[in-house]
Amino acid sequence: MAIDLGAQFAACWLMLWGMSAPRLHVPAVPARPGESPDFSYVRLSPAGAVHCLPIDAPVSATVPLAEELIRVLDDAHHAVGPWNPQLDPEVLRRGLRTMLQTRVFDDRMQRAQRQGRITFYVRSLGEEAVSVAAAMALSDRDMLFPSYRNQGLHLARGLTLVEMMSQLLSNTRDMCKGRQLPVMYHSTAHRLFSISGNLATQFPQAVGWAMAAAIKGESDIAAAWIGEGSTAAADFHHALTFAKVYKAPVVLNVVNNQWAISTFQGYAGGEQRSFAARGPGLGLAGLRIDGNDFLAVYAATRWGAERARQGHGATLIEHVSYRAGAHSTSDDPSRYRPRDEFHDWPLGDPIDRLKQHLIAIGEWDETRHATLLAELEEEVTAAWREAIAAGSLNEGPRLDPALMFEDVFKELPAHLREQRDALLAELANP
Amino acid sequence: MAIDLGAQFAACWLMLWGMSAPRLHVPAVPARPGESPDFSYVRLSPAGAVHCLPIDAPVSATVPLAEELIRVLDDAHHAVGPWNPQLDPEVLRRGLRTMLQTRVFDDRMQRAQRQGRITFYVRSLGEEAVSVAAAMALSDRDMLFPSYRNQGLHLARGLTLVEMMSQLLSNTRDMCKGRQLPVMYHSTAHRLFSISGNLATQFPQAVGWAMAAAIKGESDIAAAWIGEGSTAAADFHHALTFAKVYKAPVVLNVVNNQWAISTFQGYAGGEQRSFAARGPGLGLAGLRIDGNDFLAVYAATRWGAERARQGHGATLIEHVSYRAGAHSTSDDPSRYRPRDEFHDWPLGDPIDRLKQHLIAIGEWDETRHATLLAELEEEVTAAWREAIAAGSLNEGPRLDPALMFEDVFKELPAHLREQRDALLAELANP
Amino acid sequence: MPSMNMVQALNSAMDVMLSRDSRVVVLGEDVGYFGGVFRVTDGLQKKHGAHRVLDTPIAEGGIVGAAVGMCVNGLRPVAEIQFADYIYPAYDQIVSEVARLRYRSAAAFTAPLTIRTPCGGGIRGGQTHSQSPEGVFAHVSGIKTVMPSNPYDAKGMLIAAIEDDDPVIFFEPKRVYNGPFDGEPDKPAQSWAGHPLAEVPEGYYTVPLGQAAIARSGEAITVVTYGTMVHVCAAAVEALGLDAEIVDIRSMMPLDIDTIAASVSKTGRCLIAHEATRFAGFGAELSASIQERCFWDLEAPIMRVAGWDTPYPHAFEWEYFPGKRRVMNALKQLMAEAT
Amino acid sequence: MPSMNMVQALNSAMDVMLSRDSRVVVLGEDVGYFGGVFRVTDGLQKKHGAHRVLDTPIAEGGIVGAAVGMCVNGLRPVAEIQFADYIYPAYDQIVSEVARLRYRSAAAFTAPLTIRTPCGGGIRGGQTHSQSPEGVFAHVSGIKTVMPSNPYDAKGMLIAAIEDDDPVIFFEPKRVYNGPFDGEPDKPAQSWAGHPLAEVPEGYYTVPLGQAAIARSGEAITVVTYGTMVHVCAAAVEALGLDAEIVDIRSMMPLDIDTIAASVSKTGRCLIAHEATRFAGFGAELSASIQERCFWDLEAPIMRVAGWDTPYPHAFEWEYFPGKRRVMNALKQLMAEAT
Ligand SMILES: Cc1ncc(C[n+]2csc(CCOP(=O)(O)OP(=O)(O)O)c2C)c(N)n1
Ligand SMILES: Cc1ncc(C[n+]2csc(CCOP(=O)(O)OP(=O)(O)O)c2C)c(N)n1
Ligand SMILES: [Mg+2]
Ligand SMILES: [Mg+2]
Repeated sequence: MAIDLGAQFAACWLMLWGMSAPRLHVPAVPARPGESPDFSYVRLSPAGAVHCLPIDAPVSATVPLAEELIRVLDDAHHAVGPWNPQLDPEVLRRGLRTMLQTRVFDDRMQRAQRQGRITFYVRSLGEEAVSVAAAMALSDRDMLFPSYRNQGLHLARGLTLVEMMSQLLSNTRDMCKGRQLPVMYHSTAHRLFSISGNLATQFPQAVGWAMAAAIKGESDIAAAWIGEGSTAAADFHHALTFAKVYKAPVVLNVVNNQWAISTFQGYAGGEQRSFAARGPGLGLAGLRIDGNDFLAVYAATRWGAERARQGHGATLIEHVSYRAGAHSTSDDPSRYRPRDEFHDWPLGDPIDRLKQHLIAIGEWDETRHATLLAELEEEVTAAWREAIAAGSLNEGPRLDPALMFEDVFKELPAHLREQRDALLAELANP
Repeated sequence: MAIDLGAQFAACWLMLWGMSAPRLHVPAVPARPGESPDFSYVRLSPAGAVHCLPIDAPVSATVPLAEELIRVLDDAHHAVGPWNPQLDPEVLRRGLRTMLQTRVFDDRMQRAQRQGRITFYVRSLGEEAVSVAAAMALSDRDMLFPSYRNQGLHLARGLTLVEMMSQLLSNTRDMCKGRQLPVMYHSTAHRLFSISGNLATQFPQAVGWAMAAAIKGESDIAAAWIGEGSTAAADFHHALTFAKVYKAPVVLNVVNNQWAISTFQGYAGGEQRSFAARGPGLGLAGLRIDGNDFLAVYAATRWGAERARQGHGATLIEHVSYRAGAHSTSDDPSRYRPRDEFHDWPLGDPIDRLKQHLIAIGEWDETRHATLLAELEEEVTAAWREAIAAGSLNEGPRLDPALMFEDVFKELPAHLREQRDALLAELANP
Repeated sequence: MPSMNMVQALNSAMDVMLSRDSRVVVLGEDVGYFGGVFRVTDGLQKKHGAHRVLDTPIAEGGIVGAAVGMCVNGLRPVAEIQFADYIYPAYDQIVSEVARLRYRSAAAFTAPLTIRTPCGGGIRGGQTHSQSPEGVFAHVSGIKTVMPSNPYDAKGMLIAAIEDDDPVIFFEPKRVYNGPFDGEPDKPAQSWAGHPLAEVPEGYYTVPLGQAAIARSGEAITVVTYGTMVHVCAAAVEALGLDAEIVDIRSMMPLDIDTIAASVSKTGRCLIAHEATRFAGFGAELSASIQERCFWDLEAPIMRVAGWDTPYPHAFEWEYFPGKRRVMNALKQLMAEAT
Repeated sequence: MPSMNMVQALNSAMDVMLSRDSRVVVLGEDVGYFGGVFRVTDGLQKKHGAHRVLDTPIAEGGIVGAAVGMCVNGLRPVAEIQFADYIYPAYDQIVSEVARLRYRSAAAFTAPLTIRTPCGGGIRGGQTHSQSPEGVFAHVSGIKTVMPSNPYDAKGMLIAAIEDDDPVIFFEPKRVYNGPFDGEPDKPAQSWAGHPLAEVPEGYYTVPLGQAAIARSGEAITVVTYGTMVHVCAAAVEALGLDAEIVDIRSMMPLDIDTIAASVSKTGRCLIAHEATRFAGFGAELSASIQERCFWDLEAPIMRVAGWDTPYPHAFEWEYFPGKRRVMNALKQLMAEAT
């Protein structure tokens, strides 16, 4: 459905401008609340249909790969075609576990927010493969620059639930010392960069990190993630340009989950054009992949990582996925899209697809799945108990407010010492 | 020649980082001072070889047009192939005249700068076709957003030499009232937007202008120009994104004159990749054309303009050209590139090529050319005499310094009235 | 007269102008179909059409750049930046283009653009949803910078901004969108209902830019402030039972220094209060200008209460925010200064 | 000791640091093969290699964004912005990232980055090659903002900035690159040769950031200034034969308010001078802070001499520039104020 309400003011307009009706193109949005979901706009390729290229293929050869859709898991839950990464079942089970852990964690934190225990939360529902498979395909020494919807990276890298929950609670164990909104994790030990509230800023930073690795002659690479809406930002362009010019060893990921808050991906330029095509447009390899297919994400990430590591430059990967939940706990998507669209999403649920694949190859069953789920729920409950014991904004122990003045600079300058003392005096005599 | 001086510090580096040698890719620069010019990197197509498409062709169909090089004039000076705009000789002679006028004007102003009569100047030597043919191919109602190297647009649109010189002189007839550096012209009457010293800012502005035309239902389009170096700027990306999303009626021109001050086009991402390819990458039509071929520039501009006017969206045109002179009067290119490279430039001199074409079709000769040149020189001399009579920064009448406080806001606010009065008092009692 | 909160008043201002003037367009992230993350543009696209109320890509620099081009083609865009914390990607277009266009072209081209953006803290938004960057705009020659503190001013000033032939950065203190805030977070949230400044005419009216308002008259001391802090300062003054005059400057540029200076000359004492960080913030200009004009009348040094010079920390919202207690302490200190 | 102008001194600082510390890299537009449009990086790429002295695309935001990533990977980038007038496209990366990284990550990640950029007028550069935007950086918590006024300080402060673990915006007053400037454009250009502050050690030394310098001692009045204006003010003071103390603040953040306030308390009078536009400029912070500390010692209002609140106009360079005459008039006026 194209929005065209222009007719309502055409008359007064004409008086002023004396011309024909408005002809500004307004990107179409396929379905609004009350309408039936319509995903006919999503260009699909059959699983296994897209060819693979050597990792040193010239950029121009990747043009078709940036248009088609690389998929490995077919409708019968088998892994097919040249992009099949041929993973060990043990690896697949680990992937399944981490994706499921992400979802259980997300659900629980969403509830904690509703209960007023944390101020804000962002789920990654339906997008778990994008993060978990990528983290597993990369080396642990590779540096990751996540967005706020990549908690699967953190869990896959081994950040503990308690660490993450403590950040969400801004409590006494918060790695950010209470300074960041929930979900803005980081970890030097796990090589996870600090998440910014400002969209896309991490993209050129990842490229700079990769340039430094190349300058130093180290073989580590960088990887970064942003949403499709954020590709409109200046920093997206800076990142691609610098990555191209210096052949920086970096994998740049665009998670096209179709929505940017209330704004459909057509408003970021996705109408009849893939986001991956911007890679070859600017001189990077481009891959458009099924982001809900654990195996496709793994394979594409591996391909981009090896290409980067061996000096053939950067790759832009578009992960076609769907934001199954609200944008954040501050959002209500039923205002701008049909309810339950996710059921009709043609690429399905990434967790379910990997689970069915494991079952299909005889490496998993419903009982084991139920046991795993119960175990993860227990784990999350236990972690929450531990985290909340370290306080929250409402109860329990609290961080020292004097911490507010630290880390503005390496050393506390005189004016901040004065301000800290003034605050302490104020708190002492309320 | 790739610059690789990294070896000099590899030893100390290794001590610190314990890894292999630096492997950052540094774009190759084909020839440096003292070396022979080498233009083998420029991908050429024979004149007439590239096919033409209907103006409503889908963006993806333009991918090859953004890679090949659209040319009309062949080595024997004949106009060939599907892009031949079939222009009347009268039109061609007008184009030749305006290009030559631009060059004579440029030469004279360059000398005026050397003599200290103006503070700064930027020539367009060797790039005259890019501006003059485009202005002629567009409608006079179309709005132009030039860079500082598009004086051919102004001359083709009919700005007088005296108006332009008065701007250069910051004199009492200066359209900018002394507020802008030389070359930052504008004209509402001729629909030429005010030139900015900040690179690329006019690109999204042109798109916004075009969006407004579409909103109003008017058929005018916008056109904008930037250098290839400026494509790295955020505003380039904003412009392309907005143009794509709203199918804005605009023609976006990148003048790839190979250099951005001392920086070779490879540092803007031009290595083995056209700038035009960014159009289809982002969802706009893309054309890569011979910018020194008046007929190719005319035809491509016409194509893009009609596509825009008829509602099929924006086109990105890369004009392959060569900056034959210094960046500006503040620059000395012999420090970073071989002297006289222009002689070897494979696409020649745009003025000479159009002249030879006119001669080849029997519509021009050397005598008429010499007469024209003499006439233009006289015209410039006369205009200079008139302009200088209106003053300059060093002699003759001067603008009232109180003008400095006007047009900051529409009305002079109290604090600026005070400051103006303070200045006038200071000037009255030195 | 209907009672409106600030969100409704701002919405009404745009609705009135979209109806009156076909040159007016509204654009920004999520402002169209959805009606804006704070609902300020709710219903406008439905009523005025998707060609006049535009959802945009997420590129603040692109929004402002395109809006400049729209101005050049005769429109009057009202651009929303979703949070003031996200205005920086547009800083170059604002400083180098919006602010300079009239000057550099000797008025041949102008940018009568309004940039609306919610600012300020107090909503647990953390460091990227709480900033008050008015100071880095007020310093730039060629743009007007304003911030209303109540629904009546919000609507009247927004209409004035849209009609203004100069570009205006229009800051909206989001903490008072739905009700005044006295700086005491533990008390129940107030609503605008019943507040005299929430009586907002339905139709067209303007509140001129560049004029300060005397939010409260008094003789003992002058409090110079704006935005949310107008309410916080009023609460502090009441709590102390002080005969203070509160000047709501409303507009940073042009600054109504005459009204401010007259008040300070009368009272002899001055407290400046804002949410923005203190160092080189707008309060510094207020202090410097007041001192230049009122030096011989001052009975005590001019003091500033402001945000601490740190980013806005999520966990310490109320230790950070210059709340009622902090303003009261400063007022007490200032009243105690010998003369 | 060799005599160096400011360009040579800055070049030497980078050369010393590139040699001493393999983490240091230099990047920017035209800084590599060409050596920079002001020649400040001349010869550095030839000596230290194209992997450590990088020519970049023309994207100031990209330069700073990439430099942040380099910091995170252990390097110490020195980024050049070709003119301060072109720093705005990088404003978001500077304000939202460079300034915030240490804070938001509780020091897990930091950005020990130096951003060098030539600023100020007096070279007929018009409005896009003459600006002094230090004020819009000084207001931002988390970055240091400095400006040397002579070759000795330039080298020592640049080395200190590169070694500093905090990000530093390093403004270079380009009018004094090649020689001091007394604010009288019609007199022949001066050179640094023979000037005591042009005696610059070849090797490593630092001038600490955050410390003001007493450029001239005196008792009658304090002139607080920085950059090119240090020289203009000195010339004005000499011309009037005034016993003035000139404080070259050198660093806006951290600000050495103790040195400044001690001087003003001693003299009782204060003139603030800078090239940047006056309204909400850094002079406002100086005035406000000085007034807060020295109120009871002040014998006259603090005055400001600054750039007019307009863009920098090409044709009126010397009517715009706060030159010797303007400073002299202000000094005379201030000395004439009754006590
Ligand atoms: C510079 C900037 N502008 C605007 C915002 C507000 N904002 C937060 S998330 C968001 C939508 C992002 O959508 P997308 O990039 O598609 O990521 P997704 O949420 O879908 O994962 C917006 C507009 C912001 N955080 N930063
Ligand atoms: C934002 C910004 N950054 C840097 C500059 C300085 N500068 C002026 S021209 C120029 C080179 C531009 O090269 P290109 O875009 O290729 O245009 P050309 O000069 O070749 O026509 C640079 C870096 C500027 N004017 N604006
Ligand atoms: Mg999205
Ligand atoms: Mg160029």
